[in-house]
Amino acid sequence: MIRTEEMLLNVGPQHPSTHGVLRLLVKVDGERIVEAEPVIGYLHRGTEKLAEDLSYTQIIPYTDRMDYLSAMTNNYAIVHATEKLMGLEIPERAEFLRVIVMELNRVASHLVWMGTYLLDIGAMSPFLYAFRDREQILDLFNELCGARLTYNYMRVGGVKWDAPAGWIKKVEQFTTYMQKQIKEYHDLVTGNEIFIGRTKGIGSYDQQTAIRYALSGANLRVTGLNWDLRKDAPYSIYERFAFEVPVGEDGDLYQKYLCRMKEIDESLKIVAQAVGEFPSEGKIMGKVPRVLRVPEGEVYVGIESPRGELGCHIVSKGKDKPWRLKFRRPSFYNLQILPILLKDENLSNLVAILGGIDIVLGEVDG
Amino acid sequence: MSEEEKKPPVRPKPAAKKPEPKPLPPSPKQPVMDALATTLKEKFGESAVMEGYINQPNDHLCTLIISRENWLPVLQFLRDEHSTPFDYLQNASAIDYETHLEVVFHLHSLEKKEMIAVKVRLDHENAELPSSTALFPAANWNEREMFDLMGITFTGHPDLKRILLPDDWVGHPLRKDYVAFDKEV
Amino acid sequence: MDTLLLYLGPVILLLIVLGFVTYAILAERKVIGWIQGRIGPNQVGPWGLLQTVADILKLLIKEDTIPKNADRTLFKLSPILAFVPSFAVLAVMPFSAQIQFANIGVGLLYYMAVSSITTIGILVGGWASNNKYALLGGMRSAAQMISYEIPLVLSVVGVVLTVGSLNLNEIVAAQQKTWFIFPQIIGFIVFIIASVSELNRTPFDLPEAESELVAGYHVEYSGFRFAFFMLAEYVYIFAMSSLTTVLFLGGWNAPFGWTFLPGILWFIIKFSLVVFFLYWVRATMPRIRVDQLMQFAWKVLLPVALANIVLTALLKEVPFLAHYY
Amino acid sequence: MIGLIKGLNVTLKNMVKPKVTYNYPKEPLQMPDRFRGIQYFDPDKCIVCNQCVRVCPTDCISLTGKKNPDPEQKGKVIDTYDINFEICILCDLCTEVCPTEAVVMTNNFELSTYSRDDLFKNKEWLFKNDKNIRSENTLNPIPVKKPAGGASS
Repeated sequence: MIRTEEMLLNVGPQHPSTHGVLRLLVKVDGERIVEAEPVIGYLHRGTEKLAEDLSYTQIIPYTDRMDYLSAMTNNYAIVHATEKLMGLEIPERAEFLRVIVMELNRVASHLVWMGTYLLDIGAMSPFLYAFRDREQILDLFNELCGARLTYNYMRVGGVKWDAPAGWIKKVEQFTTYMQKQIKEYHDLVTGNEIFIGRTKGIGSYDQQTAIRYALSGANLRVTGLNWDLRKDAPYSIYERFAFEVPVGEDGDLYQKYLCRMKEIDESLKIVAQAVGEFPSEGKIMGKVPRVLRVPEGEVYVGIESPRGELGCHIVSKGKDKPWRLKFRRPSFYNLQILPILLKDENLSNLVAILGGIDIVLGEVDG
Repeated sequence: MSEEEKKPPVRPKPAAKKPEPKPLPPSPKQPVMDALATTLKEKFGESAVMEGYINQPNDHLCTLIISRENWLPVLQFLRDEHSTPFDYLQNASAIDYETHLEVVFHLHSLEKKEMIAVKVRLDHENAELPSSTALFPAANWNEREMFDLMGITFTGHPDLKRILLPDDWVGHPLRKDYVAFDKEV
Repeated sequence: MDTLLLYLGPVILLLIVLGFVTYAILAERKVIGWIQGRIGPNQVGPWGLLQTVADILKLLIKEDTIPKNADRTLFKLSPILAFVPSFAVLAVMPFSAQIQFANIGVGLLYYMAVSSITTIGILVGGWASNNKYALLGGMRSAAQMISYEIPLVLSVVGVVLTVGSLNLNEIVAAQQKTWFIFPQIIGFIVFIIASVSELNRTPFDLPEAESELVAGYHVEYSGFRFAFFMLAEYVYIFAMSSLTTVLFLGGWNAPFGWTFLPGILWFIIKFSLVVFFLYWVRATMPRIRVDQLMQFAWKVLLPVALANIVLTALLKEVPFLAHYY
Repeated sequence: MIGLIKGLNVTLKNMVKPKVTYNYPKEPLQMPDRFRGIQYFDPDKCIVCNQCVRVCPTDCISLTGKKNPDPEQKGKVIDTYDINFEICILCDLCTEVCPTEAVVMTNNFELSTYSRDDLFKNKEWLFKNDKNIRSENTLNPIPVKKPAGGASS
């Protein structure tokens, strides 16, 4: 007797396109996905638990390792929350440096996303090109703070290092260079018919679903909702810069790609403006007591990381260590929608949809 | 680690160094807060809102402490019926205050760009809360995380099991009374 | 003497092909490296010339692993099934006016028929591995290669109609004045697309799609057996590029009557261009999706190939154009 | 079709562009001055104030002091100083707090060994690691106090 059977396919945790150690239990009928269940936790390091025994300064290097593609925004989340609870004033020069590095980091992060996404879809070269250009950002960071990925750059009250001589000039040169490179990416990828065929109309969802699942970042904006914390709940000095928030329409993968590419453009615009208005001198650290004692209270701040809303929730009991520290990790929230998107899709679309969410497993697992 | 005063941090103190709390200037959000509390009390009874205060350092965040029985109905009301629909679950977190556990949801209204914090207090022994997964699908993994790390059972959750830690893990690490099996590795 | 050549010839060809495969892999890595702003392998030997040799050596001394639940007989048989036809098809290939091993009347048909046996090898390998990814890869491969064989065959019918023969020698001879790439441009495009697909290369590399199926049908193979799959793949590149040269690029015929170079050199130059094109496409294109792949074969390539046949037949009757067809 | 040809054009153009890779293990990488590499430790400067141990987020530093052998001087001198590079994350906090720049960063970063035990570096090893020392280290340089008040409580 001939009968068909559903097959349980175990994708990951060691699989080339699960972006780390995500495991997906996929039930397939032929190549059609019947059901998919993400299994996470393979990279759980207990940052939140560890933070309870660490002083606020000591937590900063730990946040580097959460979303290791955009450690600057992670740094900012924790220092921003702490500063808010302490009511600290940040010197202007420090704020400018923070904005420049955060936006450069956003460009770097989106470049990695673009490269790995194309790699998932099967194109090799964009990955290498993206890494070539990202390398320049990493070199800039290396010069600024001495590390290429785990920056540990921001401090409560300011930043650790001032810009070295000539650094601002280099950033300016990089923005012009990158704006030219974007055109090359568009030539290589955006118009490519195979790429359009792989992404257009795939993995789309409506705005209501996106809100219910608390998606954030490009995953939310692609549904047409103009929601960017840099504009809607401004922090730092973002209000001073003119930039647009790219939105999509029906949330398919192609629009996600376009959104993120435009975000690179907008970030470069912010960097260019910040470099133009960069104060010629000033302090980089505010008045901060030597031992940080954060007053008793509770604070939640959300900032726009490349992946979405990165929140930091601190409960303090007036000690030098947080009583409870919780990170709202955007990838963790964004990944939840995956089972719905994968249902009844072709197995080939699995990697395209998963890649489109843009997860970083260090962040999902905390 | 010993705390002189074991009371939960109900009212945030100003960011001043002096130990005695300075009277805070009235918050511009006070009317909003009062209206919200009144609406909820009218709708769900006097006991529904156990406390309401404004978290001033956090951009005057309206914070409500809801009684456990009214947790789901209040969330439902805030999401669907309230004039400012808080339909976006920004953050879900749980805190162990040693005297009690607290679950806090930060809800956001994307339309009006407003944010509130809704809290509920639970006992250590009987940490149970109805699951809000049906209201906010985003709460699904968050509740699993809270179950995993804080040991709060969410009744009615579709798939309540450990999410970050291995299935055979003993204890809930974020509880303050958690004893690490191996202190130093 | 003749008998000696009869036995020695194929051995020499095998060695040449092995040499080609060794350096084709290196060239591919180099070319793709250059395209991607890298240098490519450069550590083993001068300019990395011994890189593939080292890789093959590594594969040969690796432990031969067979999964516990695999079908041992089929698992061992499959690399052979995949490799033998790839080498057998080279027999009919006319590399120059003198160098050809079997000048048979139905050379083209022989090529098409024998090359499809490899599909069985791949399917068997995917099945015998008892691995889900390998099975999916094998299934995809079978579906893809069978589908694309049809437009591949139909696209060359135009050439066959023009020449009036399936003999590859005669096809080359007919291109002394005009290469078939010009009158048969539609056929050529269909042929190139279908042949890339037959070779399982980007953008049609679904059977071994790394990001989806890890490695596809050969996921469980290692060492020597894996080397055979690899070998088969690259021998097919050799064969398919040769066939493209022979059918559309005039074989060993010199362009513009530049006969100062011997025919075999012209063949090598054209052949290298085709191989380079394959590498270039691989470095640029994303992978097509499996259902799009099938639709493309049946809904686009097949009708176009059929239309090309009809067009060729019609143009053959037009007095002014007839001598091109 | 146009998109595909455009893409092929881009890759072809990139083929002749200069290559961006480094010949790394053969030619050492030049790191910028601020690069955070393996620490250099100068025992003579150390005042055993224990700040680096306290600030280290991973508890990878351990030190012991002993009484100053010179009976005329008060305070302590360093006896042992170990950094466990299995867990050190080179976060720079120890050099940031060190008031006397006894522990500073260098640009050296090659730590790979065949045994984990080799990653446990002692005072002597760290002192020998004296190449490529970073020029700016401590965030708030405090002038070295007289040895009398050197060690903090």
